[in-house]
Amino acid sequence: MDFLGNFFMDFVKQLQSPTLSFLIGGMVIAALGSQLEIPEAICKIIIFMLLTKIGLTGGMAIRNSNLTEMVLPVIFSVALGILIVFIARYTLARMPRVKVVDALATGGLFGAVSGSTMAAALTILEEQNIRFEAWAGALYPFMDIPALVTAIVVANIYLNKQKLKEAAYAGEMESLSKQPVAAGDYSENYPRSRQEYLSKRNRSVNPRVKIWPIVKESLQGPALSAMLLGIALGIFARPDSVYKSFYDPLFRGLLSILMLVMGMEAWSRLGELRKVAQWYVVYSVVAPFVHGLIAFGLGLIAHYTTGFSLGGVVVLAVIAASSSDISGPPTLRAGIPSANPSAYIGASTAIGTPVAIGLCIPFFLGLAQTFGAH
Amino acid sequence: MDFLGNFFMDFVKQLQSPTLSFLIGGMVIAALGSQLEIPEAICKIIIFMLLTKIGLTGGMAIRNSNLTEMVLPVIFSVALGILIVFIARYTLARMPRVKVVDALATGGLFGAVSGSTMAAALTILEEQNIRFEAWAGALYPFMDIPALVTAIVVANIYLNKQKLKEAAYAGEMESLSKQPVAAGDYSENYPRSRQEYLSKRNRSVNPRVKIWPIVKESLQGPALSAMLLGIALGIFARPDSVYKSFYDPLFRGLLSILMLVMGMEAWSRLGELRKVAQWYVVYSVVAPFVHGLIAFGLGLIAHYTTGFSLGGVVVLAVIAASSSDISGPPTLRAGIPSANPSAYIGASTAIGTPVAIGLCIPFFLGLAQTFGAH
Amino acid sequence: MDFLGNFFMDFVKQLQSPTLSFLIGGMVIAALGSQLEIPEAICKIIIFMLLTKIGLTGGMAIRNSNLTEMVLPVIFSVALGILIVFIARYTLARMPRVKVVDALATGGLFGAVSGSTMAAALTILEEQNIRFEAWAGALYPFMDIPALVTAIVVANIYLNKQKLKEAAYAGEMESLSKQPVAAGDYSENYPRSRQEYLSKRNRSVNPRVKIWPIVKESLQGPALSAMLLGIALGIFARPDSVYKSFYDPLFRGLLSILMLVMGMEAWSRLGELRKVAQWYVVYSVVAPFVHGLIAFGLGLIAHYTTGFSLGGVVVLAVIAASSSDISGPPTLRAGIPSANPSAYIGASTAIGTPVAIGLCIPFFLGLAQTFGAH
Amino acid sequence: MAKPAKKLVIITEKILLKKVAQIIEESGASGYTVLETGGKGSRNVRSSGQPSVSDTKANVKFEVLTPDRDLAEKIADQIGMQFFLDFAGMIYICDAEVLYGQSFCGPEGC
Amino acid sequence: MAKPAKKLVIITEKILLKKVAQIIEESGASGYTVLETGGKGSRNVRSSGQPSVSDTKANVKFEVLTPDRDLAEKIADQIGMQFFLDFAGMIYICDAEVLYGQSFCGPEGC
Amino acid sequence: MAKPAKKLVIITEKILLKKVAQIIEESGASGYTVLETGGKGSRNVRSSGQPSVSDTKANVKFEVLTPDRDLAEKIADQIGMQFFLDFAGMIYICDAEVLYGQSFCGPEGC
Ligand SMILES: Nc1ncnc2c1ncn2[C@@H]1O[C@H](COP(=O)(O)O)[C@@H](O)[C@H]1O
Ligand SMILES: Nc1ncnc2c1ncn2[C@@H]1O[C@H](COP(=O)(O)O)[C@@H](O)[C@H]1O
Ligand SMILES: Nc1ncnc2c1ncn2[C@@H]1O[C@H](COP(=O)(O)O)[C@@H](O)[C@H]1O
Ligand code: NA
Ligand code: NA
Ligand code: NA
Repeated sequence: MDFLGNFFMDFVKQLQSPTLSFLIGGMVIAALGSQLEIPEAICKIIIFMLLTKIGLTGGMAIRNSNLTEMVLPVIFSVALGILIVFIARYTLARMPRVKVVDALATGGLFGAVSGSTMAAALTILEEQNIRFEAWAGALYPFMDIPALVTAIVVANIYLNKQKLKEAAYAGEMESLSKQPVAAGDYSENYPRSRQEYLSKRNRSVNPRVKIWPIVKESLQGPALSAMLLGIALGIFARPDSVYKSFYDPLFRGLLSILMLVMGMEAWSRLGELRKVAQWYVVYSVVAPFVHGLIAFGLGLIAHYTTGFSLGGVVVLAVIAASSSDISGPPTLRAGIPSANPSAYIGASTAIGTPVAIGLCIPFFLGLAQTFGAH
Repeated sequence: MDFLGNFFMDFVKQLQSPTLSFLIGGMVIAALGSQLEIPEAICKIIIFMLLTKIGLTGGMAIRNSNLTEMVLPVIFSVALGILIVFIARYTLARMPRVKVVDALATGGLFGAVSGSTMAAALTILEEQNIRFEAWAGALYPFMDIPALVTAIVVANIYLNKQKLKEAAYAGEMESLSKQPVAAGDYSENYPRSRQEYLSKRNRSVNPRVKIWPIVKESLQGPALSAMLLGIALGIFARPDSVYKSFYDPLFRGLLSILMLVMGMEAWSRLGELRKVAQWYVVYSVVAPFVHGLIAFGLGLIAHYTTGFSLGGVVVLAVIAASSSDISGPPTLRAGIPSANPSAYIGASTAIGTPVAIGLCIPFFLGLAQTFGAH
Repeated sequence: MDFLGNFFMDFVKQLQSPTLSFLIGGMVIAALGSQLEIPEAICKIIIFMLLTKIGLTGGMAIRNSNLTEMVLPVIFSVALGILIVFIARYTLARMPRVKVVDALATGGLFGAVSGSTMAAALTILEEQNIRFEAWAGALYPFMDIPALVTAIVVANIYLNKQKLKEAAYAGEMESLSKQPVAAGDYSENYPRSRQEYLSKRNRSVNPRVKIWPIVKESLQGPALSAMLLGIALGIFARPDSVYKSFYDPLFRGLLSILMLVMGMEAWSRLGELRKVAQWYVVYSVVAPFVHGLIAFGLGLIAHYTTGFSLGGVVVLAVIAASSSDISGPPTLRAGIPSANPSAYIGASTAIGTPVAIGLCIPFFLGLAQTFGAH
Repeated sequence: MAKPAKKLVIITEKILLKKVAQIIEESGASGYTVLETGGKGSRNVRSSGQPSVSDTKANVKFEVLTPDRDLAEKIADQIGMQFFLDFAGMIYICDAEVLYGQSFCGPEGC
Repeated sequence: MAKPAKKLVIITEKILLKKVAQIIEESGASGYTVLETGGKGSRNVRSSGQPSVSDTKANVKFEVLTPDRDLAEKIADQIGMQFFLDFAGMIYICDAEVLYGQSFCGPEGC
Repeated sequence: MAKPAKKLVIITEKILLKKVAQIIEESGASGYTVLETGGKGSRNVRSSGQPSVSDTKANVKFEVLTPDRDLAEKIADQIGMQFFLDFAGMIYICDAEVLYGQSFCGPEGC
């Protein structure tokens, strides 16, 4: 009761915080059909600066902090990234009208981490003066990459199994393919017979997925490489002056703009979701809480064993709850080409991210505070 | 004498202010053929930040200020927006070689408000430590929209009247249209007969203008929606932290860049003006002062009746004197397609804006100070 | 020994400075194949802001400083700009497999000045609290333009001399041009005979180069016109408020981003260099030191005669060591079309700039400090 | 598998982007490709007041592949009628053959 | 000096930029031109999660001039086969004549 | 109302944008459309030192519709002669039919 009470108060308060209010503002003006546009160049540089700043913070922190206390959170992050994909495999993928590969891609995206969501969480924690390890942001890649890798590997193993049946099925289709129906509903899976025929041939070539290229690609993505650059500079260089004069002071303002974009983007993507099964909506609302709670639990273990701060637990929960919106999609698109991007990007951007930022952050913050109270 | 004296001093001083000096600098380097380019993406984000900041200021002010004192200035703003269009209708439109629709579009643009001009005025008022209502910026839409709506409505009523004669005239033309002349001077109004013929048919379809779509479109424009977003967040959220750390401190610097762009743009547009009647030049120089003085008068009424601050009066005068350079043109282009954009955009951007910023701001400031002195 | 000792310490320290570490970081992530991209619009605005800031500093300094003390450094700058081109003419141009025009263009680029390198030097000097004349940055154009002009003029004189032989040679080629070989190695110089034939005709038209257009073009370039704008505003206006609130505080942070871009760019250009003679590599490594040392010597003369500060001497040495990476190339490309841009841009961007920033700045700083010690 | 087709090209002011796109979609064409372009013509007006950075962005160019000439002309007429009295613009067609394009059907059907 | 040639046009998702470019380079074509475009088709998916500002940037369009139809079709087939089951895309060819292009050889050789 | 025409396409380095535009204007063509493109060819140099973000912007592509082949070739020759020894570039023509284009006149006059 007392919990619910101050939790609700907190919740409303946080919706008023710059971060969340700009997110909501973005959704509202998009819904009202505003022509406002934040140029892509600006979005890119904002993402660069946010992640570089997070990296710098982490790096400078790592420089003077014993790494042993990072061990457990890192292990948990990796475990979570992998676990979340399998959760999707055995829940979402089982639902009617949900293709397995689409479900796996969605799981990968929700296992991966959203830089903007994490940035929002860190900012709100600061605003609330809740202590957390400065290196917490550095957990990002340890959850992000395993999730994407797992999703792509599992999906391709599954697809290779499907090959035979499909090929056979394609055979039947071929005879029909002259008829209009071929251009109809199925056409995405079974286009013009000659293309189909040849494609099958050249598809059955690549038998097994290699993991390293996927890892490499994610590490090379704009978001992660900005963050890793920041970490490296934080550890090996003395970026303090620019950090204090530039990256740190501008952080919140730039984040507010990005939140606005995320809100507008979320709304504009809602349309795409309509095209896919309703279950994606259910998943996108429930999954962030489930993932976050598991992470919160694991975080508490680290809290009581290795003294992982409660603020850190919140960060862990939020990055688990978050779903990648910028770096993940291209990786998955390339890794699981046959998965339908409208499904997984729609689910993540249109619902996953708003839920993670707007509901999960306040929720896990409230949770942590009640734990802190005891 | 004393007035003229310190007025002239002020004037020179203000030309040296960052805001105005960057405007002049922009015109000069453009005149010298500089290849300097401020990327469009940067212009867009600057406009977004300036108007969001103005909105935030207004919103936070409105939160704790009794709205009754806003009533009179708001009413005057609406009245001015409408009045200015009719002034153009009965002055500029009467001049030789000036098409009525072009004159109305120009009136609409000069009745509408320039975000950059207003930002410049607010900045200079602050620099001079002259008090003004923080919500003054919120008067923008109340003058902007009525002006655009009036211009579009009046123009279309006028055009519908013209239909019959025109159609007849087109009939005559048709026979000539095979001859070279048809491709010549008149071609903009009377192109190839078939197109002409069919177009007339499909033109005479839309009989009466609807007002709401126009209002909606202006509200959805990038400039206004940024400002309204700011107001909303200022009222309902707690954006103070980002306001203090981001939007407010960067305001002047960003404005200086925008002023540079405005100056360069003004110069580059001068060419377009040459193509149209000289009267547009006369109008663009005189109108800002006329509109500003009327607004100043009305402002004084509010000053003596409801205690509208003298600084507020200056703001009212300046937004009346300003002519829309970013949000207005597309609205008018869509609302009065047959009006010649070279005429109204040229008049507003090439002369109206520099005059409003470079001459009207210092002028009305000086005026207010002399009033304040008594 | 003592010199070497603290010099080495300084050197390592400076590699850790934000400026240099971001440069190195950029090269590293580019080498690791990062997909990170800093949008072009951002690069442009950064360059604008850096050079405007340097200009403002210079302008405000010039306002209250006797110009006589600028005379000697200015003269030296002009002399250096011209000298450096002739050094290239009599060293690089003599090397095997190096075309004379390419060598001259390269000399012009290394004689010209890199805004980013200069900005880096100024920042590091400030970080080290080493005094230097605030107008030092204003030396830029006095070295930049003479270098470009000299290179273009000398190259064209040389080309006009070559005309006759070439034309004759082209004659022989014509007969061969039907054979495959014509499409081979020589094709860049001698394409399809008809084009060749006609081109020769229309080439032999322009007999002598005009200097003013070149000067004008460089002055109108984005970098220089931003800087000159800043100087003008610094002298004639009162930009102090925006300078303090915007251009100055953001300077270092923006520079760090630009350094990152320079590093990435340097790496991506290395490939182009492989296509050209090895001697460009040798030149790009040695020349910056040679040019810098000559400038340092001249600077010392000014130091002991007219009291030019040691910090100023470093600035002079660094701008001499620097090679233009943004404004120079287009000017040269237009002025010496037949020179191979892969050669001179590759040499400058891929090696010249990193060497100038990463090695020469620390080197000349150390040198100045040892002189200061005595 | 090549299918003869007509390539309809529409160049006009950026401000008409959405309206032209809508006309094409409603016309029954299977899709379109749109590019930002600049250009110069008899009128070449810049209809936006946006500080214009590079004029290589003032126009848009639509490319629509249609199975037959009739559809192309239908679209062209609609757009030409509705806009080209007041807006800068140009429309032309070329011949083309579609090799791949799952949404595309040539005259002899899919 | 005009050399008859085929102009091959490939429109597909931006994400395939590098892969398509590589196929063209390896095919032996003398070069290519690539543009950022937007578009709408049967699938038109936006495969990047990048906050999409203007949808006039979601696709890329390659233009490859080839001396003969065979090379064009070879490239088209390779790309169509490999990608167009899973990615949005379209390929068509037109006739063209090359006037200048030092890297270019028409059927009758340089 | 369709008017047969030639579509002249010129692809070259961005740095020549203004010079090529001028040649076209002086040639008497009724207008042109220009796009930013990237590309790869035998030389493909990046002639600007500008930190190059996406190489899809290094070139420009002009499209000029001319009433007859002569004008097209005249423009092509002028540009080819003047620039293509030293600058990357390619020129080709296609057939086209202009449906609308108020500034445009086909061979049989307006
Ligand atoms: N002859 C032409 N060739 C290519 N594009 C043209 C031509 N004439 C006009 N255009 C394009 O069509 C647009 C509108 O032309 P206009 O309506 O004549 O102003 C111009 O901005 C150009 O992009
Ligand atoms: N009929 C068409 N005309 C021109 N472009 C098309 C057409 N159909 C598809 N496209 C282009 O090809 C891309 C992929 O088409 P699709 O695979 O049908 O989604 C679209 O985004 C368009 O850019
Ligand atoms: N075969 C080709 N197909 C299409 N575009 C080409 C071709 N060859 C060259 N280009 C374009 O022409 C430009 C200059 O070519 P080049 O002069 O060979 O370097 C390249 O950057 C491409 O944009
Ligand atoms: Na996650
Ligand atoms: Na006004
Ligand atoms: Na130099």
